[in-house]
Amino acid sequence: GTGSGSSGKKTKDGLKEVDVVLDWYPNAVHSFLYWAQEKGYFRKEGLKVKIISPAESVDAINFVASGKAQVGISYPIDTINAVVNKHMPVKAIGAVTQKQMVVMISLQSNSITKDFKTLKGKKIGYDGTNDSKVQIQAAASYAGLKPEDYELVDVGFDLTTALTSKKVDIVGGPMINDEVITLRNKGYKINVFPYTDYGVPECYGLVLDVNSEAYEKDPEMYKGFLRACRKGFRDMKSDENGTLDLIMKRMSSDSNPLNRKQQKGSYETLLPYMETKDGNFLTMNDATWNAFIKWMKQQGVTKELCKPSDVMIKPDFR
Amino acid sequence: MPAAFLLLAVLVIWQIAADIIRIPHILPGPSAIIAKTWALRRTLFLVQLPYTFFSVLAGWGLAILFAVLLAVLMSRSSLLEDMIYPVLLVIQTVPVMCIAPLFVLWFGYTASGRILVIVLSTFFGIALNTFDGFREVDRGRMELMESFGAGRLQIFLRLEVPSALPRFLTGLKMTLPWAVVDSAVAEWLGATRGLGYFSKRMVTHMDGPGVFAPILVLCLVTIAGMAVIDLLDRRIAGHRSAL
Amino acid sequence: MLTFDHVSFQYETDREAMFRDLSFRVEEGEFVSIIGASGSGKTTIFRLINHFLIPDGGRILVRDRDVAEGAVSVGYMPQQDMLFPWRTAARNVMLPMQVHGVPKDRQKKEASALLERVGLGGMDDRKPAELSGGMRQRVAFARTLATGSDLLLLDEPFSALDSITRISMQEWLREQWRTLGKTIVFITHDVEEALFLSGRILVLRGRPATHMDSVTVPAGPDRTREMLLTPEVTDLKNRLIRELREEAGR
Amino acid sequence: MLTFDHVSFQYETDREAMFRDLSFRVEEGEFVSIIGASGSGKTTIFRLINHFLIPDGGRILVRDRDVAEGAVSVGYMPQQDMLFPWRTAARNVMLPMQVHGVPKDRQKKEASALLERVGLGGMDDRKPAELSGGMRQRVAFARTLATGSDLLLLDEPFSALDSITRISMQEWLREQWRTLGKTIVFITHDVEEALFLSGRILVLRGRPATHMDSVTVPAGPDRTREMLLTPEVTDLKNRLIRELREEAGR
Amino acid sequence: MRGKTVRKLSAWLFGAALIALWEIAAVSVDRVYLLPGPADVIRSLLLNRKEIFLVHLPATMEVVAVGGALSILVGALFAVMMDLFGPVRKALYPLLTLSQAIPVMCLAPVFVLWFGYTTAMRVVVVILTNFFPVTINLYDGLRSARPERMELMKTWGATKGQIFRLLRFPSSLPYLFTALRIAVPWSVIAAAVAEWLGAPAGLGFYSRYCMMDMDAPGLLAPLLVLTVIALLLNGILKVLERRIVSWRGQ
Ligand SMILES: Nc1ncnc2c1ncn2[C@@H]1O[C@H](COP(=O)(O)OP(=O)(O)OP(=O)(O)O)[C@@H](O)[C@H]1O
Ligand SMILES: Nc1ncnc2c1ncn2[C@@H]1O[C@H](COP(=O)(O)OP(=O)(O)OP(=O)(O)O)[C@@H](O)[C@H]1O
Ligand SMILES: [Mg+2]
Ligand SMILES: [Mg+2]
Repeated sequence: GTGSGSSGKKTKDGLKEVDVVLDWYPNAVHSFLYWAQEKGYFRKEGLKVKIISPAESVDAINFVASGKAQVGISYPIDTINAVVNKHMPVKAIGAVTQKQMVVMISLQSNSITKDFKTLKGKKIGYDGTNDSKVQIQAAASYAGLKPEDYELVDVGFDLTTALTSKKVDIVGGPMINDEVITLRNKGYKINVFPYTDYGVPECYGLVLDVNSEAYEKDPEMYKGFLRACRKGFRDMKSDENGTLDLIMKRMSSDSNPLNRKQQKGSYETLLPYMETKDGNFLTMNDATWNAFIKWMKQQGVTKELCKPSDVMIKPDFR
Repeated sequence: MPAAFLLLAVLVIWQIAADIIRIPHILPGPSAIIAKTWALRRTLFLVQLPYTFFSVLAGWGLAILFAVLLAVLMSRSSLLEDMIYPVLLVIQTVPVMCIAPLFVLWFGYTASGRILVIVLSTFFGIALNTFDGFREVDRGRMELMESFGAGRLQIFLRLEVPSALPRFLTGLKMTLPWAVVDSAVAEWLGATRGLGYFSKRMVTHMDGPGVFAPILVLCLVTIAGMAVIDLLDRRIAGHRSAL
Repeated sequence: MLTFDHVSFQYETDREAMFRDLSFRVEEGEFVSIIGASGSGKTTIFRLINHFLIPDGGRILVRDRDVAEGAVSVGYMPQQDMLFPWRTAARNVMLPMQVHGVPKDRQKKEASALLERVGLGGMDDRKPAELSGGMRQRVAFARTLATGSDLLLLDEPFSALDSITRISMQEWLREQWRTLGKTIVFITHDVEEALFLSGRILVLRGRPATHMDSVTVPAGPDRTREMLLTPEVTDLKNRLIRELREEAGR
Repeated sequence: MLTFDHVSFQYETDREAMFRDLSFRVEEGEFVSIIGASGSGKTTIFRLINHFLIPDGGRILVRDRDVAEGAVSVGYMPQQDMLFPWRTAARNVMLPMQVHGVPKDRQKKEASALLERVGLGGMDDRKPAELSGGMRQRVAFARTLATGSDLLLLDEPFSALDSITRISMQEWLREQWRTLGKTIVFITHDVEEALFLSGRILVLRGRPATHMDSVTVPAGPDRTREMLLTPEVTDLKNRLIRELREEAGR
Repeated sequence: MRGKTVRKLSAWLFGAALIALWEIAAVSVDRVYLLPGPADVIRSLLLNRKEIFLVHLPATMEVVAVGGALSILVGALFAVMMDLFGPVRKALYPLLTLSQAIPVMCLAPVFVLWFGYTTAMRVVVVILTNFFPVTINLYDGLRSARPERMELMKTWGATKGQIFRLLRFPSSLPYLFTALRIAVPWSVIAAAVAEWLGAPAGLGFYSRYCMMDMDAPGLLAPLLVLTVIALLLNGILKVLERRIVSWRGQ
């Protein structure tokens, strides 16, 4: 009775309902969805899309797996974990960003150098999740540090507090398009260290996850969804001011007040991440997934290997 | 009077501490918080407060109903007590925060999930106090009622309820702030509005005064609620010390 | 009306049995007093009748029904007033009427009348905490009468009253008994009171008590205080006091 | 020892004043009884002495010190026993000694002795709930004596006792008074008790009460029960009862 | 005796039935991440037993024990201060209430600032969430002491401290035990929540870890351990309570 395979109800006017659970509060990275909604691209595909912001980032996968939502925005590492370790019926169908957005940051005053040699004896804050821990350890060992050279400190979910209250010297887990910009806007001088600079394989930052059983039943619906998203992204890319207006009009509200300056920074940071010269928006390739799957197994996050097709679908939605 | 004085003292110390530490997104001073509350007054009081207030009323109201029901059941027979009490204790030991993801899976981001969070965090205190109130009904008065040939319902309404009332009110006093605070927690677990949600949202903006402004409103709600309960306490539980 | 049939009882935490094979009867319409030393078990008898305590052996019948079968409705006045502190005097008196479903307005009127009768007119709205010891006892007495029961069990109802109020209460109680034909069992430690009020006196003695002496008061139903001064009654009084004293000496 | 100097008092929720300009004195070493109808204000006098209530006017002196100046230590026995339900009989009696810092072993011994004396030998470890009404009253009485105070304020201390136990308590109390030279103020509603025990009887009458009749009992310090039968005492008794009756009639 | 065995047995059966129901529901839903059954949870517990019992359990127990004990002390201290000193009550009461109206999560950064990610920080969180039930209950319990008993103690010249120790505190014990029975599960919860704010180890930490890992049975396994601990602590309390406040309802 949990409706795990459900592919959405139909509304009165014959549209299919699609609930999209975000990874985080609505912000610039989600503009393509709002453009698609604003311009009626979803409607043209016969879809009625509802955007839901989550309480916890894991909600997206959980909702999709249990059929409570049709699409969820999540991370590849979580998607692979869900499929391989938890046997949850989810798969990625498109990449929102072509590059990882999670980084490590330190205050410049801590003078942690790019080569990480200065990390010795320092405290590294992380959010207590396995994902972060693994990425930090991988990055550190890439820089030639042994686990006993530094101290990992679980700082709960509040990474910025840990950093700014100087209880740790560096934190792993902030997003390039969010905390980084917020801290800079607050006047903090910070250094940013992308994991990918330290041996963590490049992968997609955010992906669109769907319920794989539901996908089998109605692939056309999801393809339509992706088509609309792509159109939305085109608008987002071509019209910075329009996008910022849209953000301030549609995403910002009494309950989710957004700051135009902040979002502008976020937007500018994001565009090169969402589409690169190697990959268009939403596209994914086996090699990238394969490399990441292997890396995860190597780090002991997953117990076994899997094929890229176990964790993702490449719908042909032209 | 002493209350106002102490409050003032605390505020002053706090302000000084905030000025010294100068990390406003972690420890904003009271002046900044008050200014922020004023600046945000429209959204805080007209948009967020009604939303939160509804969950508090609904959640706490249900908790009271449920708690009294359980207390009554448990006080009727020791078999029921032995059956129900451990279950309550188990429920009570599970931190809502921990099983929130499961909650969210079961209920989604609906009001029922949030209300359940409040119920879970407050019913136990009320139930236990009320139950102990029932257990402490004076034996002599009980015998007297029985000698009148009073039925169980009569004894319940005319003796047990008034006898347990002071304890029940103690339970209310104890859980009121929790009902308020857990409405905020509940909103973190899934809501797109409300004072708690708003506060959490401001954390990501590193906007310290913005984090505490809704909390200030929560505090005001609590104080108002406390005043009402204290009034009730004086009115209907004055016989606490005559039992 | 009331029968103790070979009743044995012992408090769980007590070393000695309280009653062993104790039997006595109170007929319908009788006014019986129970006297006995402090701690001899008078109150215990009442608590057994009300089935608050369960005898170890024997049967207790009220109106020919075993009290174990279910609640018997009696007018019981406990030794401690047991007023409900959250109710006013009048509402305390109304309590048994409420239990019996008497209409509200009649409750009020009757409660007022009863309070008036026990000398507490106009005190309807006082809380027990605002009454003197004797006043509280009178409220409790009024409450007992408000049960309207035909069997009254009164445990030292007048012990906190000054002699004048007490005499007036006694006379009124006898009046009630005569006109309404109630059965009254009356615990007292005052031999004179027992002599004036009751047709028969039961003397509770011994530990464990195995029987109660039953003494008929040599005076008719119409009584005056002066009758207490007749030689027969004086003799009886002295005899009872002597008996009790012997008991105390043991 | 005790002086009421033009004391006025009214309960806040009461319509009428209780006392107006009431004055009386009790000398050191006296044994004074206060009699009066139920609700006439006897207990109120004690509560005023203890400064639980604050007079609207006038002064109350104990040992020549105004009671308003600070707690006076007296041996007060309230009308309701007010035993502590979580303490055994013996530990209830030990309470005032504990307050006064008497060494533990002496506390125990004295409490036992006192309980023995009030006829509760061997009941040391009983909780109040396991005692009869009269027994509880005797524990409270023993507790009052355990204060060792030279001023005892006793509020109907024997009202729940049967006549035999009561007589024995009365005799013992007089004995204590005579040998230890205590000052005793004794509330009772029993005129005979007042006559037997006290050197002087204060009669509380009227509302508001403006003065108390003081009646000296025509009998010496060595007393026997028979003295109560002398014509003077009988006359006095009848006079007091008549006075109280008039009061009640008003 | 037999009745008690039957009672215990049926209570256990009831518990077993609930668990069985849960298992049935879990099996029929058949999605571990949606509704893990007891079997899944226990399996997960056994699988990670080393980690849970040797690393996380001791870490949490330290916080529960220290935080729990301190919160009771702090809570009691507040209640006592409020009871003894009127102005303190007026000043403290609203502040304490407010301290409860602020979500721990909002204060967490401040705590981090002061204490860092240390055990001290977690202990403070436990104290903050847990002292309140103790304060409110104990304070109301202290107020439930009968004023008449208090007056009595004053007549013995008892100091405030003695009145508190000998009367008010014992009177409040039933309330205190209620508070303790509430505080037991709450200190366990608070410890878990505190670990959410950042901790190197502990059952709450482990549970959150599993949550972010979408491991539902793993999320519940440590909670199961916490529950068993709470049940054990509660059992101890129950025994204590039965011994200490046996006078409930008398
Ligand atoms: N709950 C109890 N548990 C154990 N013993 C009890 C209990 N209640 C009373 N007793 C004992 O039973 C005896 C009789 O008590 P009861 O109250 O019947 O006396 P009583 O005749 O009414 O005395 P009094 O005139 O003093 O009221 C006493 O010795 C008392 O100690
Ligand atoms: N707390 C109070 N508030 C208002 N009135 C009170 C209060 N306590 C007593 N009274 C009134 O004061 C009067 C005297 O009470 P008090 O207790 O002194 O009487 P008493 O002489 O001791 O009577 P008794 O012999 O019945 O014990 C009574 O009329 C009573 O109603
Ligand atoms: Mg008795
Ligand atoms: Mg009195």
